Amino acid sequence: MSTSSETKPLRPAQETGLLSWLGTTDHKRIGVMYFFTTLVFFALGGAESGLLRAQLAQAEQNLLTEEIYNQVFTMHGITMVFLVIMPLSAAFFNYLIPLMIGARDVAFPRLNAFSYWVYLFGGIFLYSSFLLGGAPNGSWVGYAPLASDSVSNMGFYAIGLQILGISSLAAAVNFIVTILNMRAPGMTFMRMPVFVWMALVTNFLLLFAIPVIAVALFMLQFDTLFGAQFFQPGSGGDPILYQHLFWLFGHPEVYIMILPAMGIVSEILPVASKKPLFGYAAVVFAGAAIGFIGFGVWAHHMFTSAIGPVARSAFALSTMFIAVPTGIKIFNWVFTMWGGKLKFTTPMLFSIGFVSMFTIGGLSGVTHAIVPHNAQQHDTYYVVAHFHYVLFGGALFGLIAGIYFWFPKVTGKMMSEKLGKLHFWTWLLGFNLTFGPMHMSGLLGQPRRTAVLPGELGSTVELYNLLSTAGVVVLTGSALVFLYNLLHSIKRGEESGLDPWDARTLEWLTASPPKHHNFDKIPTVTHRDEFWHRKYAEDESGMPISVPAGASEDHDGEDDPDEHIHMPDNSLWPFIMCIAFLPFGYGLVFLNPWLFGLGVLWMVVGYFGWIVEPLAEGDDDDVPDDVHDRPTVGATTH
Amino acid sequence: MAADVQATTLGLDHRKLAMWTFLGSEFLFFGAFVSAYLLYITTTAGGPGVEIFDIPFTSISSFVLLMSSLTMVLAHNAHAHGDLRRMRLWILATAGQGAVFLGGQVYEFTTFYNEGLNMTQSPFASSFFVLTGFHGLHVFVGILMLLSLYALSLTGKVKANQDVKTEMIGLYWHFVDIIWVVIFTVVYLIPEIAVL
Amino acid sequence: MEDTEADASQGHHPTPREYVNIAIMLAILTALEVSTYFVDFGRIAIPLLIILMTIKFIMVASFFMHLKFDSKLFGRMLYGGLILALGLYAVTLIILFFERAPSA
Amino acid sequence: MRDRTVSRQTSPRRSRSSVLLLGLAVLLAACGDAQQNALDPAGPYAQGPHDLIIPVAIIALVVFILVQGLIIYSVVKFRTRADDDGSLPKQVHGNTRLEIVWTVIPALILAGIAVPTVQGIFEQMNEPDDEFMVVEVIGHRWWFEFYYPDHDIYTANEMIIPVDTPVRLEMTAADPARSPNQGVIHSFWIPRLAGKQDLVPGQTTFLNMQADEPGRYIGQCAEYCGLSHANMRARVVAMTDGDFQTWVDEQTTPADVPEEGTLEADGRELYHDLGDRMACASCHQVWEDGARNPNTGPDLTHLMSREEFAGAIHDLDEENLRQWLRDPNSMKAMQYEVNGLGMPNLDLTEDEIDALVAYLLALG
Ligand code: HEA
Ligand code: HEA
Ligand code: HEC
Ligand code: CUA
Ligand SMILES: [Cu+2]
Repeated sequence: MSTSSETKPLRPAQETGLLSWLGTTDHKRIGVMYFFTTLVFFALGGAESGLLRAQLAQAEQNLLTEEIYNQVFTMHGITMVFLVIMPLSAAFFNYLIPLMIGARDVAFPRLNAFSYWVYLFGGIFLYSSFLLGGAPNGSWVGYAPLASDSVSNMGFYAIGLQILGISSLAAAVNFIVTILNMRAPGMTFMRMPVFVWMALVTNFLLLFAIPVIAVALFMLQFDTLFGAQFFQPGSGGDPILYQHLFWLFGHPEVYIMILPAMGIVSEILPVASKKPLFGYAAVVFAGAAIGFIGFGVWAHHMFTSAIGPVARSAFALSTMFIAVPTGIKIFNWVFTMWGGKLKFTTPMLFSIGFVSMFTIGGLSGVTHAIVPHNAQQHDTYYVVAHFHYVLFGGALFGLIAGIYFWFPKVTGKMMSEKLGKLHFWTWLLGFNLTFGPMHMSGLLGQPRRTAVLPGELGSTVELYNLLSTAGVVVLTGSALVFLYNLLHSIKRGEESGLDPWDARTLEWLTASPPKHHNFDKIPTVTHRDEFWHRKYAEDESGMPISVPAGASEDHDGEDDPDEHIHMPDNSLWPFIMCIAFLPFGYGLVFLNPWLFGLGVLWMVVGYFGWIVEPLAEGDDDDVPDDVHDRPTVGATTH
Repeated sequence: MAADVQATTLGLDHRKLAMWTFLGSEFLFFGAFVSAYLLYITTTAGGPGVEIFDIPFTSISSFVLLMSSLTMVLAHNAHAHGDLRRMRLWILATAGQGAVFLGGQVYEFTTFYNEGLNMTQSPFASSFFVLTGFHGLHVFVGILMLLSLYALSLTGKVKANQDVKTEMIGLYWHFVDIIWVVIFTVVYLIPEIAVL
Repeated sequence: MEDTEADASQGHHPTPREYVNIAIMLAILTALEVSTYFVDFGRIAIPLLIILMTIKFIMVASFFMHLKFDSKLFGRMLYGGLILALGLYAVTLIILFFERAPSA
Repeated sequence: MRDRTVSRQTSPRRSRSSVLLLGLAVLLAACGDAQQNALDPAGPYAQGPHDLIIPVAIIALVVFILVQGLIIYSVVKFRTRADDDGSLPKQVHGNTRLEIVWTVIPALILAGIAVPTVQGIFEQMNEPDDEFMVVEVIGHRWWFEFYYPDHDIYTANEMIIPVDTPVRLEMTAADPARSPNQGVIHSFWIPRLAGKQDLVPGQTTFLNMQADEPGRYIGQCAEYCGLSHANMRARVVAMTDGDFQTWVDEQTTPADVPEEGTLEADGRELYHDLGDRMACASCHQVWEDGARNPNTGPDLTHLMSREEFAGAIHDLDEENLRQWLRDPNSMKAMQYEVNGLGMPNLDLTEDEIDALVAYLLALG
């Protein structure tokens, strides 16, 4: 921290304690906050899924009424998608992007804090609905006109997701600028780690997809709360418009959830195979292609809706086509392992699990695109099986692999490998036990989003459902193992040293945990997998040779090495401003102009506090007066 | 920003890059509203339709908004030359024109309302009001930003060499103007002609 | 991937006079647009309006927003978003208008 | 616990090919009835998609085995062995030829799948080639109504069709009081006869169906439609032509008016007038003469010709009917009091219920 000791009251300078967290602008701390918040929401979402499974364990059960069940499955979906997988990816983006590209922070540190607080308050807002008259109950897709029905509680959904959308949009802009504009000297695009590439693609997807759902939700909100007629068939409104808008967002959204995990796996597999990623360029381009094509397949969620045969055909084709770039990635990952020397560390196990389980989900995805038969599969547990295989077996496996992999980076300690392996195997077993049988129960006719498993279906699918429910028990136990391992290792884990995995990318170049300013000297990059190349060189035939230590070519990060490294100060304004989202949201949901006004006013005050406060004390916001306010030079000339 | 002192990779200012990035996504936002409007253009549920528009009136307010882009760019130009005094003048002029435009919109909305077009009337009405309303909200936010820029330059928080700040707000302002160029044609003129 | 392209072109900004000229042209174009309401242009009215709109759009973006003089990346961001939006919503509208479930 | 015993009429039959192909060992445990089973088609409109998915499933299975095989092979072959010397393996960066192979081959496979898929889409959606019958389907929260335009018949929950005849369903959604303004999307799905198709308020969608054998085919609403979506089931009963004609004749005769002085006649009275409570007739119709007009609730003219009621979740018998009139919400979550949907609790006395049930039971 660069600042002098005298600080203004609203500017916490402590490095520990609550205030230091509320006011932090350090991308690493923000990443850590994201991470722990998603854990809490994951426990909530998991508990909800436990309730669902308990109700469906046997036919004709009445543990939950229809009313409760509908709220629970809706909140389960919303929680897992918007409060767990997306922000968990954001946790990785936050922590890793600056480190991986050799930067000291993200482009807009306070905006970054803002994103986190919006997310937190958005999540609190959504969950408070349970106490305020009932949680949303119109499913995570919120189809109109059901969702605009007065008894649907979907006001919370419409407003809550918009709040979360603000968080994602701000983060997307921030990360895009960071990646494009803050790479260390020499870090060209084709030298960027794949994770950073996938982060870039993901954030572009967010950038372009979030506005679409924002509009869908605005319309829904106006219909629900203010009597507008967007989706009201009585006056000629078209419910199908909502479906298009939702899925225009919704499909890119599923790639938003999977691409970060793909990036993570692309980092771990090479490290644990002791080989570079097979086909780096292909993997990168395939990722970009997935992102791009991902915008053109949305109507495959509407194959049984009111769209005609030409549209159905066109979207069937585009949907199938997306299997090609995905396949490229799968095969490149497998061939990364091929010919390597694999070390089955926990992150590696989860990465292999990812490749294997995701393939299953992907293949069932392709069978969905067989439109005539989609009419049988749609809205059955077969679809539920598909998306849990890609989301849980894919995204979540990948993200967990990342947790194990970068835990030593964040804490300087190792997580227990023994418990990690126990976690992996029980997780794999529990996962397949839970979701494998759903393929069958779905094809045998069990529809999703049904509060009661009808007795007449019971005899054919009851066993499968029982197995699924048993799977959750295994998963819960497994999650507890993980949680114990995590918390225990934070306190008592073995020292990890600087480079526990023999890693390849820049983040391992610096201390673990990294200092506030990440790098004492900004590294100069000369290779893809820069860190590895500082340890080894390759001879002509591709055989590696060790390089003597200390042969680094870093340039001086600062013109004057004695000067303090210039880092932004803490700021409470993002936090203060974001509290306003609570009165703002309640004001809208309950149509209370006072609350709403309070929220807006609060936000404006927060906004002014924010812009008036300089980024760092004494720094007066910008460069000294005599320098023209433009970036002076490109990085290469540095 | 942390990296202002550090050179940037592309040699571009973070804030400008961020603004452009954001503006790119705004098309997706307005595009969805415009699509809904086009879909519902004849879905009036027996209420008033596009014939209710008062083209001469809207032309004038559109013209005002268009010209505010000129004053905006002049404000930036003044700032770029370090002339804060003139910059403030042009900023006020821009905000003023924005306010005129908003006033026109308020007037328009009330007239339409009195003539029987309200948001709960029909999908057409909903999509018209929400589309133009959201544009109005953007103008409003723009005015707020202009005013805060004005205030900050008075208190010395915005300095003569910091014309990126004016430029950024300017980008946003021009963008909102561009969107209105599209709305004016697609929402007002073309339907009106097609109906007449 | 021209990674480290520093934009040399920064700084060639038009003068206030040029800005005013552009504004005058914009005003003329607008007048032409509005005239379609008063004068019957027949079949060409709508294509004409779309062309005028596009010209105005590009003029504001290129000159007032300095796209013409600034980094190409900015233009790509803007027009990339625009093209994506046009494409997606065009398809959506085509489906909504013409590709309903059969006959209806 | 609700009581929902449903008679099962179709024979347990399962399509062995699909079972094998979807190949999970657990599968074998599932040898039960195959009533709502997409793997057991009972008519051409279910058979087509089924015949399409089988080869695709085979391809998927092959890809699955290939990928998992490669993974397992790599894991076993390239694991670091105990006697490893710690040296690094050869640093291979990629292989263009391989990249081309795994781009082109999947693309070709998918192109191969795409052709029959597109054909299938049009087959599924076009009008049937043969002469067909039309039934209109209206989705209400939370029951299906069927209208036979050729015969002017209204019925609910159970759709009766003749075998071997294509039926084209013209579907929409509306409720309550048929105001399309308040309808929500439903989806009509009888897996053994056809895939599902959504019912959208304010629009018409179509679905072809045909049963090869007489039987009772079960299905349900497959688009989440709120509170009682789970309790919105449907039946299609396929009959021989003769039986179907008998059914039509029965349905097109007006309901009998019970003789004066009987309990049934009292029931009829109450049906039309419940004092200051809403009369049954304000929501239901029992057609005695004149025009047949649909109403908010299911048509009750020939109520007892159906086997199940209340969204086909309960057997239609005296006991259930009594409970239904006593407290409909206890048999099916509807919450009329909150949202005006479904059937209200009319605070009927036991005497009133006796009379009403007698009347209903007489509606043969
Ligand atoms: C992480 C999220 C994620 C991912 C990555 C995917 C990936 C895919 N999804 Fe999935 N999907 C969801 C999340 C996801 N999906 C969710 C949440 C839903 C339900 C939403 C709801 O209704 O609530 C859904 C629903 C859904 C549907 C609608 C089903 C229905 O409701 O009727 C369809 C239909 O086409 C579909 C298709 C696909 C396809 C083709 C892919 C492809 O990208 C998969 C590609 C991968 C592979 C194919 C495997 C690897 C490839 C090879 C080994 C090459 C060789 C392969 C071949 C030659 C086939 N998905
Ligand atoms: C990433 C997304 C994700 C994940 C991880 C999951 C995880 C799980 N889901 Fe999920 N699910 C969805 C996304 C996800 N789901 C979506 C989008 C829907 C659609 C909703 C809709 O239709 O609208 C859905 C719907 C859905 C249904 C269908 C409901 C219906 O249609 O009626 C079911 C039913 O079984 C189900 C079950 C489960 C189960 C058992 C898990 C389990 O795997 C969960 C395992 C987790 C735990 C058991 C938690 C363990 C943790 C603890 C016990 C405490 C430890 C504490 C800390 C870590 C702090 N889900
Ligand atoms: C406010 C409207 C309303 C009134 C009044 C009403 N009902 Fe109903 N009734 C319904 C609705 C709606 C259903 C369908 C409920 C469902 O299955 O979801 C229904 C269902 C039924 C059914 C089952 C029909 C079937 O085939 O599923 C019977 C029988 C019935 N009502 C009888 C009566 C009788 C007898 C009365 C008077 C005492 C009565 N109803 C009053 C609305 C009403
Ligand atoms: Cu009707 Cu679900
Ligand atoms: Cu999708």
